[in-house]
Amino acid sequence: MSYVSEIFKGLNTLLTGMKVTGNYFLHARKGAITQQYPDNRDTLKMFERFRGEVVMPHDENNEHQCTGCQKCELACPNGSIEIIWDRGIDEATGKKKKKIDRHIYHLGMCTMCGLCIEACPTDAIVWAPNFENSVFDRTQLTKVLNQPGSKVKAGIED
Amino acid sequence: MQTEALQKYLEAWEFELTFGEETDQFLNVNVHPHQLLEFMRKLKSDPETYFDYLFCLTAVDWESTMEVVYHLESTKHRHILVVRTKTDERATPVLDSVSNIWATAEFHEREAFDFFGIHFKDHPNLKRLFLTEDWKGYPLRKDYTDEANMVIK
Amino acid sequence: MEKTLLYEELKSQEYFINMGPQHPATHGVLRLLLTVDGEIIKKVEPDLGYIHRSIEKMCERDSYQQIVHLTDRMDYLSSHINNEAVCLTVENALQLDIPDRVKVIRTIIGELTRIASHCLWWGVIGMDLGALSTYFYGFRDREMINDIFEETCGARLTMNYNIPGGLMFDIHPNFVKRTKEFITHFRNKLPEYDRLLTGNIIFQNRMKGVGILSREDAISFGASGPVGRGSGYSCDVRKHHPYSAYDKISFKEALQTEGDSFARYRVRIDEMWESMNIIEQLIDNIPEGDYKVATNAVIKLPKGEFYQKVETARGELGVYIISTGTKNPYRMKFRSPGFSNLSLLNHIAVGGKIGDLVASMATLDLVIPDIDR
Amino acid sequence: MFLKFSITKTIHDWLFELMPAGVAGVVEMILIAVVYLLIFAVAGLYLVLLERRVAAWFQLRLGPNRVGYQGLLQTMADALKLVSKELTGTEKADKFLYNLAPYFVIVTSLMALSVFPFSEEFQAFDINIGIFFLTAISSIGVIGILLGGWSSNNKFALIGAMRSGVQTISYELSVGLSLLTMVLLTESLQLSEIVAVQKNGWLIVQGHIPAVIAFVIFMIAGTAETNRAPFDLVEAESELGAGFHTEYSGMKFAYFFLAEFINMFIIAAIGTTVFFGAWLSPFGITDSIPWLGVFWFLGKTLLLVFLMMWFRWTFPRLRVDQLLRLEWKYLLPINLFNLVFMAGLIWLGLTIKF
Repeated sequence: MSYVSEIFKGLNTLLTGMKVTGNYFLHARKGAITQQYPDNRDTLKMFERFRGEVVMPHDENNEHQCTGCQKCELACPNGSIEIIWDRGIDEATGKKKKKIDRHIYHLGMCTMCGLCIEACPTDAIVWAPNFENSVFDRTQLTKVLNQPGSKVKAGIED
Repeated sequence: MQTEALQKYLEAWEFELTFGEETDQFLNVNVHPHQLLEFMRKLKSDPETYFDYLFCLTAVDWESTMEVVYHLESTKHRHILVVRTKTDERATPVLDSVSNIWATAEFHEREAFDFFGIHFKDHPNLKRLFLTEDWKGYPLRKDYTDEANMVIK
Repeated sequence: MEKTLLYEELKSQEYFINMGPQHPATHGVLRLLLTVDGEIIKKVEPDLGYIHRSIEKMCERDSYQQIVHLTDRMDYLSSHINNEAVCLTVENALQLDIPDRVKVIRTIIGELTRIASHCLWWGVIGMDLGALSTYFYGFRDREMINDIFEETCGARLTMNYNIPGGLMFDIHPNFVKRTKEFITHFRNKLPEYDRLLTGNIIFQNRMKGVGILSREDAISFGASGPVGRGSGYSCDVRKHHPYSAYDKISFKEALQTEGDSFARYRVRIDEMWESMNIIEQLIDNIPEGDYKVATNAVIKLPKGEFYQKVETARGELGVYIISTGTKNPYRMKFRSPGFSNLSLLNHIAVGGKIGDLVASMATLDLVIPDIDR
Repeated sequence: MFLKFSITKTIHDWLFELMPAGVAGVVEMILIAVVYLLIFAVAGLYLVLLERRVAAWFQLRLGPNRVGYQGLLQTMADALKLVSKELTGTEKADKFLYNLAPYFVIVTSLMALSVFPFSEEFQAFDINIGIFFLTAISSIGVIGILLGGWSSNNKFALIGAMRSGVQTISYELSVGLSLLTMVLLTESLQLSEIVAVQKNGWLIVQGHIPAVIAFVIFMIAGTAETNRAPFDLVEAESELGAGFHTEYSGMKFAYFFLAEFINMFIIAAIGTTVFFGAWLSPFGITDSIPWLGVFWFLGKTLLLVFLMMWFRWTFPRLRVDQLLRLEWKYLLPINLFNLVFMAGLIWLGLTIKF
């Protein structure tokens, strides 16, 4: 008799499983967990802390907060940040001061670890929630973060 | 067994052992390569020590010597012992394999062979595990250079 | 005479199959050299190294802060726990006094990571055995956890939320609410897992008595995590060598004694329940305080050796640092759970069918970057 | 010739008026073939689409919904892509058999379609050994699978092919026996007769308990015979990659793929014909409109197809020895017992007839 009960028990477990999937089938209309990505671009919003890429915010006077201290360059584990700097004369004090020429960021090498942003003493670089980073040419992934003609905000010291 | 008691217990054995400093996290014991296999067998079979769980086996390149470190734990007494053995031979260091005491050592010894070039005697299947068969050199040694694949900071 | 000749001709021959490096069941670039007699496995020999990046060598040139993010890339399904392991080692070496808040947050996120990892595993085990829908159900629940992580630390998988000395930044204000939401959601969904797969007669037939690993062998092969616990070997690092906040909470260690694939499966399902219990104990009383303690910008570990065990979703991860007092480790070794668990694959798969190999490999829950560090 | 045309009577008459009888017969055959080919190429494609959408709904996804309205043209686009793809193959393959295999599979599955009574008039061939013909034809397909797997010189394909041989030969028995159980009721193998008998109630009602058992066994064995999950050991994605068609690409792969879906349709259609009264409407509600028969036939068939899809997206796969154990230890004995049971019922006159 165990032979028969075995069959019925087996069939019962199968039907239980079918009930689960069947339930999802019946509620398929509202249950879809996938997103139709390029279509929902307008409504798709990343979380504020999302690590998309490193950017350097500039204010309306085209001024940033980077003093060129190179702490981010040192903190970066894989050399994605290169800072080209020279010494210029500070207009306010007339003293010689370190000034960035170009803050180069290799997005292609970046692992989004966030150590540079942790290391930055002046909060000159921040995360941007931009995730559409694909380009046709790899050289486009090398970005210069400071805008041309920009300069450091007055009174920023590291 | 507590660390001191364990040290006392091991000192009573007929092996040339040197113990590590007291500040160490676990009890360290240095054993001569010749006595390694015998010592390990005793560590596992003695009911008082009963180190049946080899949770880490690794090699260290100390420039002049090669060292193999065995982290042992007893699942019965829950005490931990670190056994270390050193060999001066750098070109082809040869040590006894413990893979017939702990089965896990088979893969860990192959890894150590792969990266440090330490040959384990009586190992059932000692060949490259991660690297290709024709790889030159042992990458985790301190003097290993590979211009193409290594980024030096 | 003729009879023996006929027999010689009819005698089955063993043959080789290359399973992988591109194969759906190996979950990554693991290559298995199978010696097979018909359908019956005679020998399994793993061939590794297809994605070996030599993280241990890279660690020797990196500072201690930088090492942490490399561990994300080992066992990427429990990246937070890997990070925690390195941070704990460094903190213990520096003898830092870590605030309770950090410990509790680390524990909660660690348990969430464990649930996420097991969710993925559950989805994948169904897929390995041919029930494709489980994959999506598992991912649905995992996605909620990933959203929690993303909101709190900005990354979904390779989180890098820990730094030596604490956390990179404080938890997001929504963290507690979302975690609670997840727990209520998941408490409803986990029984569904059982109904769909655990109870299924086909699934039970595929899993029971397959890939049997005895307790002695489990210890000898260095099996840890659910693989060891499925063999009745109590090896939960959280119980035996508690770290972070695990010494303050009560939880059961999931143990099964059969040692077959189904036992390992049950252990992981039970662990998900236990993880939810742990989170529920902690989530309402995260202590106030700092989220990190200040460390030097350049961390120099004292001369010596430091070892830290943690329990990742796959088992016991060991971090072994040999320091000579400089800002880089002299030697860094990761004792990865997957590596030891893989070494017993040959032991449990021999004698089974090809289908059994897939089933037992799925219950070992291998993550290849964890093995190919 | 067992031709039976009523709805196409005019075409038939017109053809025979136009040319001598022999030529007209041939032309007529070709016409039927072309019509069936066209219909089932399209039907096969839409079955693929249906499977994909149904799978998506089971799995909390949306499924293909880009090409055309709600993805209706998706599989057309896929087919176009497959046609334009390069036909790759292994160098050491047995070229002749390798190329022959897909045709075996697709031709047999198309052949089986020709005997189904889609409605009272829409049936190409009404041969008096209909059921026998179906079971015979549907097992020829396995030769194609065996050839394909063996000739592609790939071990995964070979394992898949051998599994397929084992599986189809075993489950052929159950399909045959469960149909035989029903044939006891109808006392005829001819499909039109079988349908005629069911005017007094569908066979699953007429035969009640043994008929239901036979139906369950038929669905299990039928799923196994079409090599679909949970019996898809032949392809067993996580074990063998793609199984017997690992080395096929482009249109040759498409033949295997289409054949799988048409086979599924065939099994469902046999089930509909034998158990659920083919084109007969429930309680004869649309008996006055004969062409609605097609609708009822397809409706019932698609329901059974859906059931098979439901199986596929719920159950894990069996292991090869469990597969055989299920057949020889459970299905076959039950089936034989069921056959005797049914015979007893008929002997005692315990069947339900309206």
